[in-house]
Amino acid sequence: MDLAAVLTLDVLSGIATLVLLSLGLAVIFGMMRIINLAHGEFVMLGAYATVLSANAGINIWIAMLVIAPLTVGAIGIVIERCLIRFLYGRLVDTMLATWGLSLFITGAVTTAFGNTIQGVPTPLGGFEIGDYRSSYYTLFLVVLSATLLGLVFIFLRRTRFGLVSRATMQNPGMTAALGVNPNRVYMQTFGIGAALTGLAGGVLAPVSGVGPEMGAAFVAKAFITVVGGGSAILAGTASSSSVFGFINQTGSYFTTPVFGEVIVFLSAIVLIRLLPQGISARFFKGSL
Amino acid sequence: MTFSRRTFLKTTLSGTGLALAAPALFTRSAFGADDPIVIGGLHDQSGPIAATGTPMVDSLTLAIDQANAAGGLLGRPLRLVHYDTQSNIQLYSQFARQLALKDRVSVVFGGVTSASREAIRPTFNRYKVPYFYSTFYEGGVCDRNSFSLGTTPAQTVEKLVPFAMNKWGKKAYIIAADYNYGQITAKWMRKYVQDNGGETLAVDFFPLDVTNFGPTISKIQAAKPDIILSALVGGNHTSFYRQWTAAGMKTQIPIASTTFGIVNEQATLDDAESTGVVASYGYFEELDSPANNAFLSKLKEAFPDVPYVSEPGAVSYESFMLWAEAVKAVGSLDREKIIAALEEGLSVDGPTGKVIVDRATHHVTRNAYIAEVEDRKWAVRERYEQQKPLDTAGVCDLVKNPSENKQYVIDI
Amino acid sequence: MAVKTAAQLTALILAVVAIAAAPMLLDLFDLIELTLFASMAVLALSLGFIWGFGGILSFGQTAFFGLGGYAYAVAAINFGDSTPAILLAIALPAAFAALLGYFTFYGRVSDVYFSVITLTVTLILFNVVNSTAGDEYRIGDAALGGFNGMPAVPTFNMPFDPAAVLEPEASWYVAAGTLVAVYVLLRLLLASSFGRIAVAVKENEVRASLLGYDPRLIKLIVFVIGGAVAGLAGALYVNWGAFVNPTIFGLALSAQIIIWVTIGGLGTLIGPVVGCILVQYIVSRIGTQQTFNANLILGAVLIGFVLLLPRGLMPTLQHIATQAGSRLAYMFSRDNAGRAIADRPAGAE
Amino acid sequence: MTDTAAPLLSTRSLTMLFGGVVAVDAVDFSLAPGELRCLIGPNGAGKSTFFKMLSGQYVPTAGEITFRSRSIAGSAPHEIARLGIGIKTQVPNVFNGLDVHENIWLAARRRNSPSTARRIARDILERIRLSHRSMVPVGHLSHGQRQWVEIGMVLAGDPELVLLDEPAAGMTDEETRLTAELIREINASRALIIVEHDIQFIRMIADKVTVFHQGGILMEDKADTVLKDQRVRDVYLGKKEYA
Repeated sequence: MDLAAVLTLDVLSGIATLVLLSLGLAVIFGMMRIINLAHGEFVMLGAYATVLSANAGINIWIAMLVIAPLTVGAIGIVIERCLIRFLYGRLVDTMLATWGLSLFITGAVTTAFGNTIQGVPTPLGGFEIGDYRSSYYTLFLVVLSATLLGLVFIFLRRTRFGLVSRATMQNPGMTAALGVNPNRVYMQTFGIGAALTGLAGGVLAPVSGVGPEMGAAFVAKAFITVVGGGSAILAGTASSSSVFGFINQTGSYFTTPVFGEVIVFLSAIVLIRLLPQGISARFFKGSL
Repeated sequence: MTFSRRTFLKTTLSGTGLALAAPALFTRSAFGADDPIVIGGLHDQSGPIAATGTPMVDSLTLAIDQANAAGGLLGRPLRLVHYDTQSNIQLYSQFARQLALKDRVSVVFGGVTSASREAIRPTFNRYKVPYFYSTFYEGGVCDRNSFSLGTTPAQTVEKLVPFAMNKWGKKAYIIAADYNYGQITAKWMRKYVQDNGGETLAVDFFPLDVTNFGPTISKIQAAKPDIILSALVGGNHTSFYRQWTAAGMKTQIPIASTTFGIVNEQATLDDAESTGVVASYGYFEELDSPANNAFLSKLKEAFPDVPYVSEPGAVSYESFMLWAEAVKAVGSLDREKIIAALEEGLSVDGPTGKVIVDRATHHVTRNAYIAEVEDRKWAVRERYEQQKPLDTAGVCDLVKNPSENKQYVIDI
Repeated sequence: MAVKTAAQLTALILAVVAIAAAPMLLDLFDLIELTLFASMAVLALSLGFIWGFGGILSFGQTAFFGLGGYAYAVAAINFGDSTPAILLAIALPAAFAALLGYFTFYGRVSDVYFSVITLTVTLILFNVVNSTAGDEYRIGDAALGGFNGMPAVPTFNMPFDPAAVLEPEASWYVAAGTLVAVYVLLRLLLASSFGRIAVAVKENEVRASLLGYDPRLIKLIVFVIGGAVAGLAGALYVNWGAFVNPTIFGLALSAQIIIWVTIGGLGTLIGPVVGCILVQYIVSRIGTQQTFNANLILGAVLIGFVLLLPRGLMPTLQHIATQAGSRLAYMFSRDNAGRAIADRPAGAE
Repeated sequence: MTDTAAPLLSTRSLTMLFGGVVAVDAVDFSLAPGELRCLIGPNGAGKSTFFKMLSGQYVPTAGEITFRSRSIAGSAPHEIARLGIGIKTQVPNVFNGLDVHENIWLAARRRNSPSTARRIARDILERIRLSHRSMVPVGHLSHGQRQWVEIGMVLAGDPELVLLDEPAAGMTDEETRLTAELIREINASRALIIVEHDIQFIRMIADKVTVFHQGGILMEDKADTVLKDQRVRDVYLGKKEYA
């Protein structure tokens, strides 16, 4: 019985990690249709922001929940202004630019901080379920990912800026006609997407090997999750994260980790084949 | 207008094939004024493998600078031609040929992962350029033209498993990276656990980009082993140790590893996450010997931002020393003579201790050490003198058949 | 039309002359490096063709490139003769492309969803081939070797004559010759009815289907051709390096191919070839310097390209050329008195 | 045209639902071989949806479509096109990047050898009066000319039934007149169904007219009777005084 409880927690942690990793991409790619191949490096920058500020003595929670998103959000805005701004509507060039950006960021971080960097320990210690043990931090990640989904939902649905940003992404001409400067909205929305990704990097830093090359492991899975989710960025991303998170974790538990990875990719192919426009085109039609 | 055939070809070539022929027109000329001895180096200085590759380049550069300071070799200065292979196997093949054919190097030190070694070893064999491979690996390479100076499972795992079993218990759970090194080392681990009367509960392999180890940690807890034997590799796998400690398992089940410390984990992880982990290598920076202290002080002086020198770094230094000794011994750069000199059991006293070339396998007999992490540093616990490369010796005898040129998969 | 084909013909002849002359002019290493660039250029052509003209953005060309490479290696080791191995290196990826193409195009999977599926296929192949390290993973007497790969793969030999192994010069002729041949074949294919229909499907799939063409079948055929060409490039690559390992399926290489085509110029055939050779050359030159981190420079170069040459290298050069050409034509059409030659009364020289 | 001959095209209770909205409501329709029928009706009456079901762009929710006694409901557009139905869509669907000649040639090429296709293309370019623009990319043409290119492409496929969705949309009076002439020429040898708003245009070409209203057929009769009918005017012409 305890094993079942621990396994459920593993599955939830897998889902939570995927939600955190994909949410920022859901905004940048899902909403803005920008294929950001530097998404992994945004996660890495978030992890570095946490690690550097925590090592400099700042409280770990502030480092993770405040400094990481703000730093990467700011970097995101700078990148948008200097590079992405010229590439709207040019899918091919954004891919080339963001792949160049991912190499550039990796190179810059390696030059500045070297190939390895001292990480931060996982706060909150462990607890027991029967004779099994798990970490409170996993619970924190699960709760955080759920609240984040809620926050972004409220932000997009309830706040004025959320509405304006959604409208701009659908029809920039019309929002301009209504007196809103689309360029500012693009900048801010890209910044928010980057901040969400930075936050993901920040909170995953204590449970991962932080290094300049850590981003590469996240790019493919994040894209598969967002694309599998379909056009509704929240409902889609949440549902595809649940499907892939569940399959990955149970697959790794009951078979081998290698097969756990392969079966996630196979399920992604089957899912996209059965739902050619992603999950939310069928099940959460018209939701956010 | 008379057009000599050569100028015609040159103009048409530059006229049309510019894109195709461009690389040919720009490469540097190979030879300097006073004919230095050219030494080739091939390591990853960027990309995921750079964390291991960069210290190796620094050690090699130090060895060459020191040799030059002492008047070079055979009265000629030494010049290092090093290429950054950017964690890309294709560049290894490309630059291997560049070193052999264009730069005409006399020797090559290089290769980090086994895959990169296998990509270039046949090339240097074909173009008769002696090749030194300086990191620990899964063993089995049998090639007269190359020398593998790092430790192999028979020298380290064979010591680590009994040490851990005697200390903590007989039931082992093996976790390893899903590629050749991980798979073969896991086989050796399983063999030595059995030889020492233990039992392997399970073996799990992990692709290099796995970052969530939740299910595995649950599986391990369900299996209730006494010890964990780890051959995880790379930055992403470091997250296992983090998540293991976060789940509070660090104090429950100890870890013995053949790869912990290669990406400086003992320093990057917090002491709660690394203290007590036991590993076995042919070298630890904390070894106290005059040769090692001299080596470290000079290296840190020349390369202040070297985070930590592990086995690959020290062995790269020793590889050059051995090659230099052989050149001095035979007084020439002739490949056959140098190989013959090395095969006579040439030895040096390097930072890792005494190193003697083993004639039959072109590996080395060297010391093996076991150390435990104590407040983010290695504390050397055991020292095993002059361990022979018995695993490779089982399958390779270059004396009997010198034309061997492959890596055997040793069946355990 | 006549001027264009004449220019193309002369360029073709000059290219053949350059290929024939190269071994005399270059030393062995540069020739071998060019052999590599030519092999990779064939891979660039495969994406340049299916994406530029078929509108199919595939992240999975490395899947066919890798399958071609491994098929060649396994067959060459087992058969001992490279000729059947090359054919297998073309047939197997083509069959896999047909399977994957049928699975996606007939399932109404389109644009970004298709790209993600092809990306996922490459990742699956990497993981599967990567865990074949044990001795039990062998096909005939060719051990797959997992991540360490298959070293010392037999290189090309004269057709059906295993003893006559090709020298580097001969390998150069094969690689460069294949590049030119594939380029010409694709150019002819594009000029043929099928080629023009494929371009029409890319331009407007609905209209093509309303005219009675089945867009799914057309895209499938284009995708299979791309797979076959990528497989052939795989065989050429393994012949050059005599080594193959799972990184041939890697994410980095599939992104690189897209970069070659984008930098060279999407929608052209010569663009991807030039883009590929240029980027390969830059990456290998970056490796020889020790001062900067390689990723830093390559990243800066790519970003520079996007901002300075938005339409890609070759279209920009062609644009400059046509403008210069029209200005020249304008000058020639005027005699020194500024009157248009055509208007002058006949016979007045 | 006798009505007794088997209909070229007929639908039985053809229906299309978009979520809750009934776009086309159980329509029974039939067209005799060689007949020219106009479909008129206010925006949102279901004309274009009905049209798209005939061309295979939409799969009907229910009901039957038979063309020359073969059921084509739900078949793929290219299968329907191959049976001999040429379709011009509401929004011009042409190959903007290719030149005029190539567009027409591609349409002709499907059933003919390259050389015959070139000959057919030359004839059609004459008929749509665009021979002098044959090398111009279609994207650079005026809206009216692009409509003609699309009509030309439909003809090049030598269909037995031609479906035209608002062929005169966005055309000058001169172009509209020429289009009407072209349609009469086409009707000499082929059946046509034309969806249109422009009453003057309908006057020029119509024989029998079907009026769509809220997804169903309001009435079906000779053009004159339909255009005078009070119900049609209320439903369709509404306030505009019918001059």
